[in-house]
Amino acid sequence: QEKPKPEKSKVTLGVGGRSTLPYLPFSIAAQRGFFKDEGVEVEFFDVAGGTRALQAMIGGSVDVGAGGYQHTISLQPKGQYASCFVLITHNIGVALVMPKEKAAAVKSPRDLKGLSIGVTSVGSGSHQFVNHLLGTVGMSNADISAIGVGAGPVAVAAMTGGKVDALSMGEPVIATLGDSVSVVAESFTNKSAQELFGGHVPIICGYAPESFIKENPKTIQALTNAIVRALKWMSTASAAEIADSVPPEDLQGDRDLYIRAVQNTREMYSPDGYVKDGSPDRVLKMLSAFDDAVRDAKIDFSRTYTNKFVQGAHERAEKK
Amino acid sequence: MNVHAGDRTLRLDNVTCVFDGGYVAVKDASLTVNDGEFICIVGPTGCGKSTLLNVAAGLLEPSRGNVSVFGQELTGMNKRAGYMFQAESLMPWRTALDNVALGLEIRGVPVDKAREQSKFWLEKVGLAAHKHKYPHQLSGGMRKRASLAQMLILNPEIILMDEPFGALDVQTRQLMENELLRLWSEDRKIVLFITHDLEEAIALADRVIVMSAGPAARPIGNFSIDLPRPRDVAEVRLTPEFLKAHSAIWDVMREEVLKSYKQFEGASHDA
Amino acid sequence: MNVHAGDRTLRLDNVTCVFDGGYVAVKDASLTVNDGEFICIVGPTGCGKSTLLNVAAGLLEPSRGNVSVFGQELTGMNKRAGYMFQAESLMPWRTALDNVALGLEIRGVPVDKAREQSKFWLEKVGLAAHKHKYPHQLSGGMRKRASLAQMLILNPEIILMDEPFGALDVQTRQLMENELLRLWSEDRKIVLFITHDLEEAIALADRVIVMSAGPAARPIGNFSIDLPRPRDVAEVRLTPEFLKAHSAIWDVMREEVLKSYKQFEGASHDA
Amino acid sequence: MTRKPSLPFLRLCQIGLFFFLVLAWYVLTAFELAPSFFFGKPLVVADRLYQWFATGKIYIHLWTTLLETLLSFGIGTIAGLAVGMWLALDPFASALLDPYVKAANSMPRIILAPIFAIWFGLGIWSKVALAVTLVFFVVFFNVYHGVRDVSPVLVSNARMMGASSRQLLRYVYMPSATSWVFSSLHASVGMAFVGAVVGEYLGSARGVGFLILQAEGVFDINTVIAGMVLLTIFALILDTIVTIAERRFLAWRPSQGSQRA
Amino acid sequence: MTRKPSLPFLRLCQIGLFFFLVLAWYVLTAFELAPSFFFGKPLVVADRLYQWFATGKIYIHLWTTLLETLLSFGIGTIAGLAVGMWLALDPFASALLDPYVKAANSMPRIILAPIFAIWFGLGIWSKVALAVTLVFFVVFFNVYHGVRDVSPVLVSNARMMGASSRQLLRYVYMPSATSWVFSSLHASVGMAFVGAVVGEYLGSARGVGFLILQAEGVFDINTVIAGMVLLTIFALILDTIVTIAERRFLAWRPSQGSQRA
Ligand SMILES: Nc1ncnc2c1ncn2[C@@H]1O[C@H](COP(=O)(O)OP(=O)(O)OP(=O)(O)O)[C@@H](O)[C@H]1O
Ligand SMILES: Nc1ncnc2c1ncn2[C@@H]1O[C@H](COP(=O)(O)OP(=O)(O)OP(=O)(O)O)[C@@H](O)[C@H]1O
Ligand SMILES: [Mg+2]
Ligand SMILES: [Mg+2]
Repeated sequence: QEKPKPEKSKVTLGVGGRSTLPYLPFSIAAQRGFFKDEGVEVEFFDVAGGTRALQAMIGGSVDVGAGGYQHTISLQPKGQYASCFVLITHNIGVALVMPKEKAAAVKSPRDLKGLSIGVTSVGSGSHQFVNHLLGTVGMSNADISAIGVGAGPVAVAAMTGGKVDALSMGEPVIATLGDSVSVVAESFTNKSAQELFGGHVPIICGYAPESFIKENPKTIQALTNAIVRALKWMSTASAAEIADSVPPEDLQGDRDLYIRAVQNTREMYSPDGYVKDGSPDRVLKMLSAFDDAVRDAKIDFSRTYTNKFVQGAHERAEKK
Repeated sequence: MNVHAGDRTLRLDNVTCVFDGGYVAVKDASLTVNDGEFICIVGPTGCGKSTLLNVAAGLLEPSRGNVSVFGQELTGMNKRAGYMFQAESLMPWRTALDNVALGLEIRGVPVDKAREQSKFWLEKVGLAAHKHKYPHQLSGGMRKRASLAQMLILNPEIILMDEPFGALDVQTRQLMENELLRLWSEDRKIVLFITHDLEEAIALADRVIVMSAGPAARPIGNFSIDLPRPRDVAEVRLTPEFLKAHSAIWDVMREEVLKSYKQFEGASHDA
Repeated sequence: MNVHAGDRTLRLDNVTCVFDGGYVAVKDASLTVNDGEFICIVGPTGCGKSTLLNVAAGLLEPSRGNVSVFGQELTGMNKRAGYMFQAESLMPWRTALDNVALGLEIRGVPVDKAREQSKFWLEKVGLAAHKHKYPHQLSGGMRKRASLAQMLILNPEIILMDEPFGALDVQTRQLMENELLRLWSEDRKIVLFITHDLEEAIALADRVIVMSAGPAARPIGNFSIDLPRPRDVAEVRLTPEFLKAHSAIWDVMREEVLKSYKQFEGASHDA
Repeated sequence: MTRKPSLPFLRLCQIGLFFFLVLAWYVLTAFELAPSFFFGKPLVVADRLYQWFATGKIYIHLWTTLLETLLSFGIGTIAGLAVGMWLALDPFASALLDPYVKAANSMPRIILAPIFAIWFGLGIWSKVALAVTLVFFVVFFNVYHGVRDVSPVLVSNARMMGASSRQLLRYVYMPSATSWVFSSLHASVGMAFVGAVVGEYLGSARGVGFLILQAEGVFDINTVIAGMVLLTIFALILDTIVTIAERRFLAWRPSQGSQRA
Repeated sequence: MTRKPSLPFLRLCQIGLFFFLVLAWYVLTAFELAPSFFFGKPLVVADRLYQWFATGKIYIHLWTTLLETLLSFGIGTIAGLAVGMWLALDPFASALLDPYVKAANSMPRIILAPIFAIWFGLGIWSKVALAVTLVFFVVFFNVYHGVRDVSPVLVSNARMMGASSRQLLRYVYMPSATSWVFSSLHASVGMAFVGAVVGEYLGSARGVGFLILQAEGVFDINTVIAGMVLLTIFALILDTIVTIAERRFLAWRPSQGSQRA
């Protein structure tokens, strides 16, 4: 069966840390040749952080980007429009951990009062997660002090060295810390998502400027096809299989650690790529805590995402 | 030799130089150098001889008064003049050869040719054997001679020299002096020559100008030297005319010397 | 005055100085300066006088030969000596006053006191009125006098001077010379004095050393000057003994002069 | 080469240029000739600055950044001076350590940031450390070369006066290298700010860099620019202090104004 | 002040120091006295380096980074020289632009990265631009001060010989400021590398900085260190070239070796 030829055979994709776990499906799609099967060649531009990826996209340095769905909302008050065309993760994928002995004393988020909590950076998903926790018991971010510690060795050192009381962090930091800490709250699993947020939250997605989507629908479709295929493949593959499907240098750090981290985050990934109706509201609510501009603005959710391409991808897959 | 119709003089009119801080080095100094004249300026150390030469060169703008060169008022550099400085002025990053060639290079002469001429001039000042040395590898007297060659190679219409031969032994100095006189006699440039050595001044000059002691120094004596030319600087010193001129000038200088003495012995005239 | 039992001489033994590039400036030069002796060194420009003084000061290590000071072989700096350099050596960031005070500050004298003494010495050299000027604001001769004061203030046991008075007018020079002789006569230091002026050498020295022309220069003449002391440098020049000494030394120098001439006229002895 | 311009005229030109630039910025962004998403809008930036001070919210951040900057400027300068002098005067140590110094200078500081965070904690000291690595090298290289540029005659003269190595340093090398040092200080004022802000940017809880990072997270370019403007103003103030010190220390230098043009 | 050490002894010490440092690193991380999680392990780092070259995977990255470095070093140096000379010799322009230059120098480059990405894309040119902003200022400040440090007598002398402004530049200012320029070049070799790598780190598809960023994402500290080692080696090579040029250009300077210690 012939495929519709994409408008652009070469696409540049801006990613804020390709080798990190939230972007795993992109690596899989690339590594397993899914993009090639769709007739697009994807060049990854790795940038330092999600905001950078989006900036590069708005500035026209890359065609499409991958990063937090929240950014598409933050953009609107600035008069910029980008839409998410495929969802990658639908759980925040962050855990709040504390040293074992201290963790025992924390029965509810209320007990976090006055602690210093390490987050990847202020305003990031890991910070929002903490704020949401506080919000559930009527506290605010003024009740704790959040410190940006990055998502690398510093985070680990800050925790093990006692420079922060708690750490709100994704993988592989949690897996690295291993047994020395226990989890106070987490948002990897669907169960916790239900408890904390009342459902899934769109987190990482593939997005593109509205204009690009309008002009290159077939290209976007091709990208979506490949990524949805990767998501589906991941939902059935074992952690070890997944580990073998990423660029080998990604495992050079510690393969076992990588597998453990993948294992922990299995439920973080969307199995199908759809942004569920109503879930964007949850993001907006979290975001409003930080972003005055968003709080005051009217956000048009219909311009922040589209499920059209994901749907197309599923249809195509079924036809095959 | 003065066949030109135009004004070919160098004139300083009522030049006053006040330095930052209010020190009046030179006050109301006037001086006219006629075409083809060789003038020597003598005076006590620190009186303002170099200052006056800087003014004539256009390097220092007088606080009052003005300078005219060949009838035109001087603004900016004096382009007709060559200046041999009292302070070290060789480029430390150039060998003696390249230092002497510099002026020609600046005038656009190809480097090869400039070097060739430079070699010729270095030989004249006795530095042929040291042409590849950098200034810091030359002795004090050699540096002076290189500076001399550096200036003469450009054949300027007005020659300004500030104690050029002070660091040379008597023999070398006489060689240089004779060479200078020979060059000068060929086409009678204007020469303004500062020296602290009265004998040298008389041996060389058409006219010797005596400066008063500073501050507010100015020319106070003006002596024509009527010794016959061409002169040999070693021989001329033995003539009675020379001795006469010497004692005449010395008389004028004595007063300044006395002022100097007073400065030495008395208290400082300083706030 | 020589009441010390120990050896209080400055000796250079077979000193040879070869510079980078293989130029032999001084070869097999030997020189002994006895306690309390005032030695003048004369010689054609560029022969190696400054080089020899640098060796005596311990600033330049001879390629061969050695130096001994008061019986001890010199390694490193000559701590007993004061050196007045031929090149500009005032610190450009210090006023005349602070430049002269520098040596005392280095010896740990409190700044106030050092300045007071410095003022005294500046007056001696006639710079009291210019004590707050920086070196670039001083005239050439003033800088030399400041250097002189800078060295003398430390009252060194051995005085090394490299053409100290070359930039001064005759009157100032004689003042300085007399001052130097007076200081020296007070406690008879060793003085090694380089000059290109034979008359100055004779007027000042106990002994005049004549250097041969370079390369491979060395002392070739050694003349005791038996003029009575104390001397007045202006008057002593008129005595018949002076003239006799002058012509005797001049005879020796003539040969070197001829060599110099040859250098000037002939080809360079250069590869 | 040209005559020294008169001061009032100069000030006029400076102010004119400033207004011209701001106006150009205003016009370009107002008509979206330059995307205001990236370049902000001058009036909004001004409002941000005003709000910061009006609400007093800025003081803690500004103070943090200034403290970091001053500390790193001070420490970096002193360390650069000390090591520069040492290596310039000790040829053995210089030859031995030379490759290490140069290697250290070529290390991307941003990658070192995590290690500093581990060593110095997450407070101001890790930022200071980062900024010091920038300031140090600029000062070091200039001191090193400045000391080697000292006239040998002056050194000889001081040594003949009996100066010890320490005294040579104090009386000859340091004053002689002063203009070199000041040249590097001008460059390092900027570096100190850059280091402090980048340090904050990579992880902190307060400081102007933190504000900038926070604003970037929500694409609030106006706040980012407001932060940079604030930094720039303080950098210029610090630089002015350096210039005043320079004038004082280099008062002895022949002014070029006294020479004729 | 000490005597010049003999070359073989020096080399011995250098090699000894190197091995000592590597050994210390090895021992400390082998026994986890220093956590290998942060400091890597020398043998693994060596293996990474070997693999890179054995598989040839590194060349494209290395070449990219080197190209960026060389371009920014070249452009930054030339621009710094030109602007430095210009402002040093034109007091009006200098007074007018001075605050802007200093403001620009105090801007955290990291924040400018997005703007460079817009203007120059995410290819090599945005990295070059970033690195140029580092190199430029180091060179600029030194040239500026170097030119002002020129002896007024030398300038007067050249002007009396009839030198035009241009010729003064060529025959007096440039040679006289050479040691200043080289001092800044040593500092800027490092800066050029830093700029290129940071630029890559902030967003790129290849280059050593890109490799480092990838490795950091998966906690592969050994690869990070391997990248830094590689950069360092090339920085030292480039610096050696600068040193050779410096020796050639400054051959005229009195060597301190000829003076007695
Ligand atoms: N830039 C300056 N600032 C202040 N005073 C200065 C400056 N330049 C020169 N002077 C002063 O001007 C006077 C004259 O100096 P000048 O150099 O002309 O003397 P001179 O006659 O050449 O002396 P010498 O024979 O010693 O060279 C001196 O008192 C000197 O201190
Ligand atoms: N660093 C050096 N490298 C090479 N040659 C040098 C060096 N220093 C001095 N010379 C040479 O050594 C010789 C003697 O120099 P020196 O300065 O001792 O002469 P001098 O007798 O003091 O002359 P003057 O009376 O002119 O001062 C000169 O030919 C000079 O070129
Ligand atoms: Mg003079
Ligand atoms: Mg000499």
